Amino acid sequence: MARQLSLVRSDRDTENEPSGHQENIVEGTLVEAVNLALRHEMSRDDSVVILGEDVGANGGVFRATVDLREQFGPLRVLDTPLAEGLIAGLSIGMATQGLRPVAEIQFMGFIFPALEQLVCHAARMRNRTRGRLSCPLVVRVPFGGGIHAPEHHSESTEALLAHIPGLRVVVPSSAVKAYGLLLAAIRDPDPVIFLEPKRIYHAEKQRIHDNGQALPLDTCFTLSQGTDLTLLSWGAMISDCREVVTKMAERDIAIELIDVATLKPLDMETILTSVRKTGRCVIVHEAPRSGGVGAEIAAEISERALLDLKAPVSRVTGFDTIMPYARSETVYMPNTRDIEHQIENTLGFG
Amino acid sequence: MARQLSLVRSDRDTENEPSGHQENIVEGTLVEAVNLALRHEMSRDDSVVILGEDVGANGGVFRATVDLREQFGPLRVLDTPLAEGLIAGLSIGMATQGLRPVAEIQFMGFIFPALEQLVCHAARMRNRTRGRLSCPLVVRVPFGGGIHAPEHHSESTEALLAHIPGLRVVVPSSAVKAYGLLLAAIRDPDPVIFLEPKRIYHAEKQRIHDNGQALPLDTCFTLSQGTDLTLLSWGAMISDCREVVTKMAERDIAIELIDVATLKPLDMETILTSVRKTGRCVIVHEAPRSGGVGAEIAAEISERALLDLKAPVSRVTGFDTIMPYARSETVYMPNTRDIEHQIENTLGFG
Amino acid sequence: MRGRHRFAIPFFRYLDEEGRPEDSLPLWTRDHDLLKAIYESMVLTRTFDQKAIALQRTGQLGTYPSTLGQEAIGTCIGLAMAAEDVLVPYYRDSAAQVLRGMGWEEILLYWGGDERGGNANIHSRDLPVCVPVATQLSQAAGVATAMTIKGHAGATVVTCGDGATSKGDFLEALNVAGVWHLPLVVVINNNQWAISVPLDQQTATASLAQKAIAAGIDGVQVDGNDAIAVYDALNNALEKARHNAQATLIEAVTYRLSDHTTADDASRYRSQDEVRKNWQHEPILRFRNFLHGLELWDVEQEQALLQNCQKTVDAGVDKYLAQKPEAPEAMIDYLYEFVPASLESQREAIIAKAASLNKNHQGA
Amino acid sequence: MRGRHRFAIPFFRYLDEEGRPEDSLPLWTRDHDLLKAIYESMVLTRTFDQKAIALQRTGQLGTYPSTLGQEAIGTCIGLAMAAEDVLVPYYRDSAAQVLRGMGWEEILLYWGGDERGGNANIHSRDLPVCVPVATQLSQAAGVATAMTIKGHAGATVVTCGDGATSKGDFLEALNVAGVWHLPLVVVINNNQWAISVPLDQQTATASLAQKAIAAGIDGVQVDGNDAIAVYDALNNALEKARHNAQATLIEAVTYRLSDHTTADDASRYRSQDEVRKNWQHEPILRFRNFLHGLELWDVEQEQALLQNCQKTVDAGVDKYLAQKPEAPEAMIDYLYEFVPASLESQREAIIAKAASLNKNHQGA
Ligand SMILES: Cc1ncc(C[n+]2csc(CCOP(=O)(O)OP(=O)(O)O)c2C)c(N)n1
Ligand SMILES: Cc1ncc(C[n+]2csc(CCOP(=O)(O)OP(=O)(O)O)c2C)c(N)n1
Ligand SMILES: [Mg+2]
Ligand SMILES: [Mg+2]
Repeated sequence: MARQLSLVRSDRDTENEPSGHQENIVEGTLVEAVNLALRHEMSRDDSVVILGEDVGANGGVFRATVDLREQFGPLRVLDTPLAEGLIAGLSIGMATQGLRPVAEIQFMGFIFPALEQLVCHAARMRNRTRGRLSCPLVVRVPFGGGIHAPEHHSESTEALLAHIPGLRVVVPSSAVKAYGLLLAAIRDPDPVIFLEPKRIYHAEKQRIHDNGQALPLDTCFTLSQGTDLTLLSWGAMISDCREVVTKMAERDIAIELIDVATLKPLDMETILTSVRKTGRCVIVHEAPRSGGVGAEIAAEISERALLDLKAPVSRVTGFDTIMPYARSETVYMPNTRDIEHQIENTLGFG
Repeated sequence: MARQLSLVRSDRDTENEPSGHQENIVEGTLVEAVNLALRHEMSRDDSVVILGEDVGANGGVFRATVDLREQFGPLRVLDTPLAEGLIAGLSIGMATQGLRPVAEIQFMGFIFPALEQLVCHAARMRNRTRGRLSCPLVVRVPFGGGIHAPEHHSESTEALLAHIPGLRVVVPSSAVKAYGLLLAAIRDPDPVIFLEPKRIYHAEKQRIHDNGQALPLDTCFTLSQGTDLTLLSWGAMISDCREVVTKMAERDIAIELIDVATLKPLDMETILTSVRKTGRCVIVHEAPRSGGVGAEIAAEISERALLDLKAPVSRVTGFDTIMPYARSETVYMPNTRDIEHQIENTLGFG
Repeated sequence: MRGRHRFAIPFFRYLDEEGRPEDSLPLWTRDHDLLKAIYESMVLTRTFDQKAIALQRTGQLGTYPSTLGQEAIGTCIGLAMAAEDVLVPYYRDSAAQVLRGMGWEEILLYWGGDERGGNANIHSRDLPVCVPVATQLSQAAGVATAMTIKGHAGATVVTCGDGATSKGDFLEALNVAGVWHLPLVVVINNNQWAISVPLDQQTATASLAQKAIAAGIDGVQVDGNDAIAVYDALNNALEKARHNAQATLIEAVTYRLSDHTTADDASRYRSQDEVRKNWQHEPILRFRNFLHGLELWDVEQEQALLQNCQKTVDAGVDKYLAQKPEAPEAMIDYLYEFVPASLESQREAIIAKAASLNKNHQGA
Repeated sequence: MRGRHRFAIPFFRYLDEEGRPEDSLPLWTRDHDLLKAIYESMVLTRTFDQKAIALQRTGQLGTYPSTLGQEAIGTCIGLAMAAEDVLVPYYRDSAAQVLRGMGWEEILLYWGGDERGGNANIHSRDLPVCVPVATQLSQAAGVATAMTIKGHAGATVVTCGDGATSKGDFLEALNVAGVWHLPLVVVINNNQWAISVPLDQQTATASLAQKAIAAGIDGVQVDGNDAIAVYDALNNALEKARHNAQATLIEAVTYRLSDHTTADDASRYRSQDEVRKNWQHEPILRFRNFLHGLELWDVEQEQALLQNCQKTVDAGVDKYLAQKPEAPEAMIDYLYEFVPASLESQREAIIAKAASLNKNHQGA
């Protein structure tokens, strides 16, 4: 690697760009939105650097980083040796020196070697140095099941990360969200784990305004208003939830669908406001039930809004077992019928 | 390492020993109970092998394995090179070949390099081979704060492990429990993470019957009966809870104190039976609040016993921040006043 | 005071590209049945590989990692190992797994998304395929440690790719094998690529075998497309493991003629030219030429072999396709030895859900 | 065809045990001020070390890892590095940290259980002390990568112990430094022990420097008790890093004359005899003899130095002990750049709890 690139630091403090900039409207899928956001931010900010396995010539095994090396050169898009712990450690080292590394972990099942670095260092550098150094890094991780992938390629272990103080855990649920939230994640001054729901990587094209406008972190998005029940989810399951909401609407059941979006720290205020209104809540996630992020949300609702509850907060989740191989994964994965069924139960309670 | 030991496999299927065996009664602390249990099981079963950093000549940095190498020789007590991932991988390899490795991870803050092996392999070997191979291993991990140790030496991240299907997570709360539960953990045919509350390693001597009687796993222990409130905890916090229960008893408040003991899988039946009776529940743990094991318990109670609740299930926990260094750890750690205070709130609710 | 620690890593090749011996051959090559077995297994492996890819392309198999061009490695491992040895494979070792007792249908089950693929060979303690790169290495060290502790006579063989040598587990395992004198043989399938990352972006070393120096164990590099060199290195390493309790790292230099897996498209990142060139070094033709040279092989034998291989593979495929789905509750039943009380209700929910999915499916 | 890859790892020592040059000295040793600075810093480091242990024994400091006998390493690192270089230290590098701008009181704060110990040297981008063994290595590779990307002229120096070389991160970092030609210098403090585990139970290698061969980078072993050899190796490695973008692994062979930390009792696992013997090789006396030989040092200078060191250390201790406790909400305030809304109430709870603990404490 020759020494050639001089870092021109652009003004990152302005969260969004000055008006008057050029805006492209792109019809794109979620994975294309990721690529657009990366491209946008790399153009805007020289300190943004991509690293990971196969992110270069191959453009990522899901093509999220496609053509970025061509555009920004080999010093901004680094194919690392095969070692996730190294990828995380490199990112931390780079981040402490003023870069904004965006690392890719190829699949969530392979994030474990990176955990020591993420938990013991990325999450702690600011605190440990009382603000002298920080770790403004992003770790992008495709996650979740439903694509009939081999063993270890379908996991949803967001709860492990969401338990760690000092991390942010963000999950987009659509192409537009992916674009805006990834920009926000890169600009965030602290470490962000950005979990990409690969089941919907190619699901649907959306009109993406490629204008550098970030979406807010630490905030839930209310996707539909309703008074009968609050439905909470994130990532790919949002699609299934939408389907159910539509179906229920036909039966005159008004569901407030909330995309939690940031799992750490949790925006409990939005959630509580909704549940206080509806009195009923169902939480949906792919991850195993026990100790999933749903548990934290349910516990908080039950503690802080008990008297508003007309029915128990319940969870539609994966089973407490190992993600099965492809042939059985549909049994494992929560589906629209599971969600509908639980909503009916909750509505019928008491 | 010379090849010398021939493995005599003893009958492990009998959970406990035939009567008529010798029983020593030992006054011992929790860490001494760990040592006793290891010694007992190593005498009984040649396939039990200890490995870890400094477990040999040094007898462990907390002296849990003291004198075991002298008694059982260097092939049964292995000082490993410094690599927690290796320790876990070695244990898995050994376990698949019919040994019963008992590994030590020196502090819970250093368990992260072992997670890939534990989550992706130890927890899955039986399932992946449909029972052909299994991983009857134990990973002993001192955990928790309150001993004024340096950075990374005071963590409580049991929630990360308790989310993983295929693992058992067991936490003793006293010397007697440590002896019986460790025997059970070693005899268990599946991987067990055995978390030792180091704050009470030397707290109190108990009469330990060194008779090879294991205590049951997957079961809560009810430490005191009561009708006013259910207090749930595990590990070192049980001592603080006991103190509070005694104090409350003087005020004629009858608290049912339950030592959860096995965090994965959870014995919700015992917990629900108690909460259905008392209608009130407080959960205590040192780990950060968000996504701690308390969340799962609270969520389950609220879902399955909502109508029995007279007050919200609440949690007394560590804050959602990084375990502070020694000077501030007492502020971080839940204490008897915090517990008392929350019990009073819960009793006064509504 | 100045000093110098000196190290060397030998390289071996016995057959040149045309399959002509370019050195005096090891004694064991006088066993002509063994030579033929090596050849037959390589051809069978390739026959299977082509079939597996076809199954994947037609939606009858999941993502599958081809062994094209790397047949010498799995074959020689499978033939060199003894029954009491233990194999700790990665995902390009089906040749070795089958030689040690698995059926091709079980290889297919695994890549077809069925856990029963890991249950095969029920009497062995071989480990199943390992997907998380390099994690198998420390497990293999554990297997070898168990052998040492038990005073067992066997050796442990573990495999990995070139990319895997960058992951810490690799060095950790080698290092403990050195300190503990473990009966361990580590075989690197250096196929030059880790998905899209070429070897020179993976490491700056002149060889992968030299990584043994960091662990104080022996390292040896062989032409991985020369089955004689591969088998010989394994043989020697197994001897050393069994009798001297010494570990060896073997780097077998070969080339991945296929995509990384069926989910990959290698044309995105490497030239067809490079692939074409490497077809000239592939192990099967070279070995056939060698057998021809020894007059051990002729066209009829070749045709008979190809037919046999096709039959064997077809039989495996038939068994695979005929396999009834596993009961859905298996996903709970094998989690622990006994189903914990707390999972009983989930187990029932799984059965019910599977039944309703089936009904829906049949309805649709 | 047979071949051989050959490798060599050099070893250097300039001063014999009596401090007599046994080889022609590097040119830079003509800088007598530098020689004296090396000596003075080593003595100051030892003075501090004794004081820190005394503070721990009297309950005024937490667990503390002594640098006794290993003073040459931290000292030479601190003196050889330039301001624009970045240091990524482990927990036995206080000498280097102080030479690069930290106060002794900040070293004490860290080991006294106060996070402000990591805030010192506010204008540098040196990393704070790293406790999880070997994790600093890949971070240092990241720092060096940042230098490369930015076209920055500096080098990165990272340190670790002998035990750390067994942990995968160590090889991962070395390996990437080789592939990416990173301006990185890795220094191993080989003090022969990792808590109770002696070097020969840690690895079977003849040296630790040879682990560089597994990464295709240069490795060099030096007598770590000979400050001339240590400084020279650093100097050369820093040059190479800055000008050729090449990484070097330096193994400094020394001995941990103390317990592992104040929480350890080394008499449980090693003989007093071994320790006694190693006192004969320790770096300070040897270097004083060397300076005596050059007639650069006399008894008065020694006495003045000791007094100065004592004063410096006492001043640091005074500042440390005078430091007011940090506000308790700092544990929330530095978690993220801004306190998330969801943590506001916990922040208030922390303030309230600390106040009530204080009251109780004062009441008691
Ligand atoms: C820990 C981990 N990270 C990433 C992956 C995804 N992955 C699967 S194979 C592979 C490349 C492996 O290359 P190599 O070791 O050379 O083996 P080959 O496939 O070439 O035989 C990668 C990155 C994985 N399986 N495990
Ligand atoms: C990952 C990790 N595992 C275990 C420990 C506990 N521990 C602290 S220092 C140490 C030994 C380190 O030995 P070495 O690398 O030789 O450095 P030294 O202390 O001798 O300078 C251990 C095991 C740790 N800090 N980090
Ligand atoms: Mg490869
Ligand atoms: Mg050491």
